[in-house]
Amino acid sequence: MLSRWLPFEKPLVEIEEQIEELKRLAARENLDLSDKVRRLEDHKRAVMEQMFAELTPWEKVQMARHPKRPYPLDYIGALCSEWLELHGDRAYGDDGAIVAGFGRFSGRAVAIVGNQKGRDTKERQERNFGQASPEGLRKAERVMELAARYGRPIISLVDTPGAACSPDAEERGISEAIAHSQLIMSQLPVPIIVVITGEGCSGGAIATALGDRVLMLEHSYYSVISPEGCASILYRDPAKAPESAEALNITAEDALRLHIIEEVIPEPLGGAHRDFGLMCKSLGATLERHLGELSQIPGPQLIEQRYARFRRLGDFEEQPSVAHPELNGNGPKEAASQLNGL
Amino acid sequence: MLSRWLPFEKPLVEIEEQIEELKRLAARENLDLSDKVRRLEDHKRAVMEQMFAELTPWEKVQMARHPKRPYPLDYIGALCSEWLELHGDRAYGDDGAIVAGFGRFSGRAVAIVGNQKGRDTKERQERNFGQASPEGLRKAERVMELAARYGRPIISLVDTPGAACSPDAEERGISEAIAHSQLIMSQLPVPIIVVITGEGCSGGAIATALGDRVLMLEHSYYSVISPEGCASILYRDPAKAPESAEALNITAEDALRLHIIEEVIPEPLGGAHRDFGLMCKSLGATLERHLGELSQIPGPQLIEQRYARFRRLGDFEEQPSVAHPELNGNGPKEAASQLNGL
Amino acid sequence: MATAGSLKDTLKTRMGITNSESAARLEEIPEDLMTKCDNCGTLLVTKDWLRDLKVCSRCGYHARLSAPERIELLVDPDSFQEWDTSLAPRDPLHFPGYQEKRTAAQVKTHLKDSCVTGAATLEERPIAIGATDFRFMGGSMGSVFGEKVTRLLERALEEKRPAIMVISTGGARMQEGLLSLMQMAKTSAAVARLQNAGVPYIVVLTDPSTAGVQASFASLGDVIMAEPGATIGFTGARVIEQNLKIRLPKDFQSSEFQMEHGQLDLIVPRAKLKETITQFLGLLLD
Amino acid sequence: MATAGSLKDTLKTRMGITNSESAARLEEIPEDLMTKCDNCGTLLVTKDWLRDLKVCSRCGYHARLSAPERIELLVDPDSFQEWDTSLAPRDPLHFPGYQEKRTAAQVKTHLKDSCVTGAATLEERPIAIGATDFRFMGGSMGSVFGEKVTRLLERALEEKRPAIMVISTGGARMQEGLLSLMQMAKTSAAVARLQNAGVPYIVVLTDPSTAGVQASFASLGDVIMAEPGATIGFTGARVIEQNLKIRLPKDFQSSEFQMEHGQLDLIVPRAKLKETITQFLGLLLD
Ligand SMILES: [Zn+2]
Ligand SMILES: [Zn+2]
Repeated sequence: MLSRWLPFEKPLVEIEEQIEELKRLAARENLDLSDKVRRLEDHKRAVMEQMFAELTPWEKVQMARHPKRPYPLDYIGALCSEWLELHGDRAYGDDGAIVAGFGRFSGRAVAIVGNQKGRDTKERQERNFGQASPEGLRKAERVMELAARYGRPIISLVDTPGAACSPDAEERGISEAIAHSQLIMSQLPVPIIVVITGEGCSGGAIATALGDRVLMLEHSYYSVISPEGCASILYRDPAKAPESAEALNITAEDALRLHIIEEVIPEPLGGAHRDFGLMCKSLGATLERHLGELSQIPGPQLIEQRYARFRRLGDFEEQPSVAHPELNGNGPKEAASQLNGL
Repeated sequence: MLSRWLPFEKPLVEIEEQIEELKRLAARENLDLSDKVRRLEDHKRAVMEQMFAELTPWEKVQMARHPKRPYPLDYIGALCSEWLELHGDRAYGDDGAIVAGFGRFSGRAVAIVGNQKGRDTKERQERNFGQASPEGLRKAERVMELAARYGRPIISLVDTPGAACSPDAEERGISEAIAHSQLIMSQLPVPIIVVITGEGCSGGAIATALGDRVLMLEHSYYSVISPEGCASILYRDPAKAPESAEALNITAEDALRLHIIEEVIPEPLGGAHRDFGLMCKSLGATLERHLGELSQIPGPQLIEQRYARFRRLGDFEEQPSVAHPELNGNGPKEAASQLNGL
Repeated sequence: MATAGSLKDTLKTRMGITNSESAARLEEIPEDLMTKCDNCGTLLVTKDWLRDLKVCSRCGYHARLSAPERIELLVDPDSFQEWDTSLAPRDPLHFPGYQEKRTAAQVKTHLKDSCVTGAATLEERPIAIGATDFRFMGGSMGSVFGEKVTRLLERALEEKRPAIMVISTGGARMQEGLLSLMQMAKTSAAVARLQNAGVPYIVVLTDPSTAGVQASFASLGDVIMAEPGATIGFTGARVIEQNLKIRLPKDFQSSEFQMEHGQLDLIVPRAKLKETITQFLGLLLD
Repeated sequence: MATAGSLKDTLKTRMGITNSESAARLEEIPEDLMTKCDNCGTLLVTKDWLRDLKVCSRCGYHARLSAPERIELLVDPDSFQEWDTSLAPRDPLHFPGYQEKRTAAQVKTHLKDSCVTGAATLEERPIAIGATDFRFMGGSMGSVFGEKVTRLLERALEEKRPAIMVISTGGARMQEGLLSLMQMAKTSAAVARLQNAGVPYIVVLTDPSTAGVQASFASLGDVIMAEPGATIGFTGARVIEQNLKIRLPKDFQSSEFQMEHGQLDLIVPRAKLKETITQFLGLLLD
């Protein structure tokens, strides 16, 4: 049961246990308790509605990390009538943390890339918990460039706790791979729709999140750093992750308010994993709408708009111009000559 | 002395020893033997002229592999007033077997890539005997693409016994790296001049030999396979390399006759290493002439001409057209259905 | 299901002389002839083995196919029209024994050289397809091979036909020396033009795919598929072992090894090749 | 050679407060003050150490420089004209403690934020140059930093000025949350446009160059140079050690390590940086 329920869902566990108890009783004693059951279920629903409408940022993080949360291959399997996964970076290896390929989504051929976590311990290790290695990002880049060559739109499903954290990843240039993926995505003349489906954490997330539209599922999060990492730095205590999650503004609503994303995609009551069919319907309809809009726009214009989209992100003020006193030759001449001309 | 003289140079060794003996004698006995010395030196020159004009293909191979033969960095050092070597493939490593960078050659900034062998045992190993690994070719590709972006001509100096032969090279896609380098070189809108300066062997050579002009030094060789490799296959005896060298048509004259190269660059009497200054003068003048010609041609036209240059290579006949009897639906229908439709 | 007569015909005419059985002996073989798997040694009923496209039902070993078999396996029935049938090899270097070897290969295979190319349809989509025949001097690439591949890629570009190359080769043809080496550059440059024009180019690697061919157009597909268990690489394992005085693992350079090392998009069993290529083309173009 | 007075001025005003010496104390320090190398502990005559550009003459350790020092080190004297001096940070998330930390950094550095950009000449060639200041909140990249780099790259494109970025940073600025993360995308996209236009972009990595900055525009230079012994990477070594319960070698993520792993073009000692950049620009453009 541990894996099915998150800590804050405890009230639901209790109600659900009562419902189960009533059902067992009804069966054993051959009683008609359906009215009571129905009332308890209504109650449960009411509790859930309130609970999931008011999740704290840290609870959202737990939802995004829920072990039953649908992963990209789940969505691909449900939303695509065809799917052909491609492998390898043609240079070093095939990274299980990244899936990439072509699929047919509501009649339209698209390329899809995504971070894939594993369901069980073995798969989790094989897929490195959805943390992309350089070769995974280079595979994604290759498939996206192929998509661009054939005018296929790209859907990028982001669900990662970050890029691979290991000596190997450093040795093979994880920085370069993250940077280069962004460079490439900024120039592809086809529509790119990004959906943060679970965790959208740090450089590993932005690596494949440079799209024309960036959307978030209701209970996903998107952050420059993991709440635990932030807490370690800020409070020197990873246990202060809940406070950090609050401070970092990582929920879909935060991202929408900050103009980081275009839209929040609602999840079924209690989260995407509680009604996968409904989640797919909602996600599918949203993707279709955006694909429809974007496919009207010529490639070069898409690139310009995409640039402008990210170009305007940032919050700063422009004060009256005052140059730095040490620069512009305002400082003492002798001092300037100290470093120059040597 | 072993490293200074090749087996076929034995007659020269004898004459040189006589000269040395005479000089020693003259010094010891205070005699004037300069006339005799001069005559011996004339004789030596005559012997050399005949010897090096009539080298067998196998002797050419030995010349190309001469331990004192100048390597790309030697030519770069002598021919360039500036040189900035760049490193790394930005993904895996820095391959010492390939040098790549920008230099200034007779006032003109150019990119230069080359296979670099080592002089001593340690350097030979570090540079893997001039056998490129995938990361070396990817480094060269990166530098050539940079050159193209800034309109710099490219000089490729080829001197390799072949691409890296190891499990590592296979694992990181040496095939892909060789293929991709050719693909890229065929599309660069800047002049590319290739010079086979020593060994031009197999896929490791063609990887960086797709140029607008391909030139060979007089005593270099260019071959689809090493003479030893050919002998192993053909005669099941690597010792039959001399016969294979003959059969493979690997000398500069052969390549010229087969229209594989544009020009043979003469070497100083006895080989490039005997008068490096003269060799550089001759190589420099040749490069300058070709650079001058090619720099008149616009980039897109260069690409077309380069394509056409390689497009016409090959020797075959076009006989009256007869289709294969088993194909074009001429074969028995049932047979065809055997494999199809299953 | 084919008749007895057609099966023998298939063996004799179309399958070539694999498994070291001579055409003459085939005449006398009864209908239920057994075929021994070259890999696991299992005796298979030939009829079943052929129906399984020469894949061992026991161990999955994919026996080599001839170029004509390859093409018929992948295209719509009767749709193939061969291109450049007039091209024939020469002996530009007067290389010892070349003519004899080649003539023997020509007699054995009914092919002029090791590569067959042409137009066909695949689920009604016009395509350009080429295949190499390992029986013909190890499927090696000389001037004719290189010219045919280049013409195929050029014509594919011109007619906007997706190009498919099925590879089985030991590499460049030594006997044509530098002219063979030049085919690597020529074909790679032709791939570049095709890709710039946005015409799909699919490579299917089968056993073996090595050396000069693998280091040129065969490594440059938009998508690279391989049959299971094929040997794929640049330098042969035995040469590496001899040079470095090492022992290599049995799966070195196998399809599965290359997949793990990022060099392949897909490993596709023979029976699924046609379907997979069709699907991929649909996803790129429709 | 500078006078005694100018040396003190240099220490006080231009060098910032490195080596944990306060400005006040500097006033009383005699001319022959010794400076202790942070790496090998050798006591160096400050005058010599400054002449050596804060490089230890014993062990070669390159002490960190401020952004103004960086710029003055690399451009023609008096040629620098700062750009976008009006840009100042906000606190969009009302992040705990952000304003206080930033104000302290502003007081300490006389900078509004961690990145200084502007126009200058380098051996008389007009360039655009930016440098980051590790003293300012670890040289972290928030909205102002990202905006300044983007404007620099855009203006470099417009005016066809080669762009030079000198990096010293711990990565994205946590306190601006997602807005900081977005600067990675914004700056990387700006590099793409500059490169498409064929305007050179040179990156100089100094100690440290890590995380979000390293994983965006700092890894995308036409050429990437690093000072010797700098720490360069994505995830900090301590974080990797904690996560994987391993010990990493001392040179992990050093310039020399990154060079070996193909991530750098050149390692250039501080005294040679100006010359090397000048040479590279000449080779690309003249
Ligand atoms: Zn078997
Ligand atoms: Zn020191």
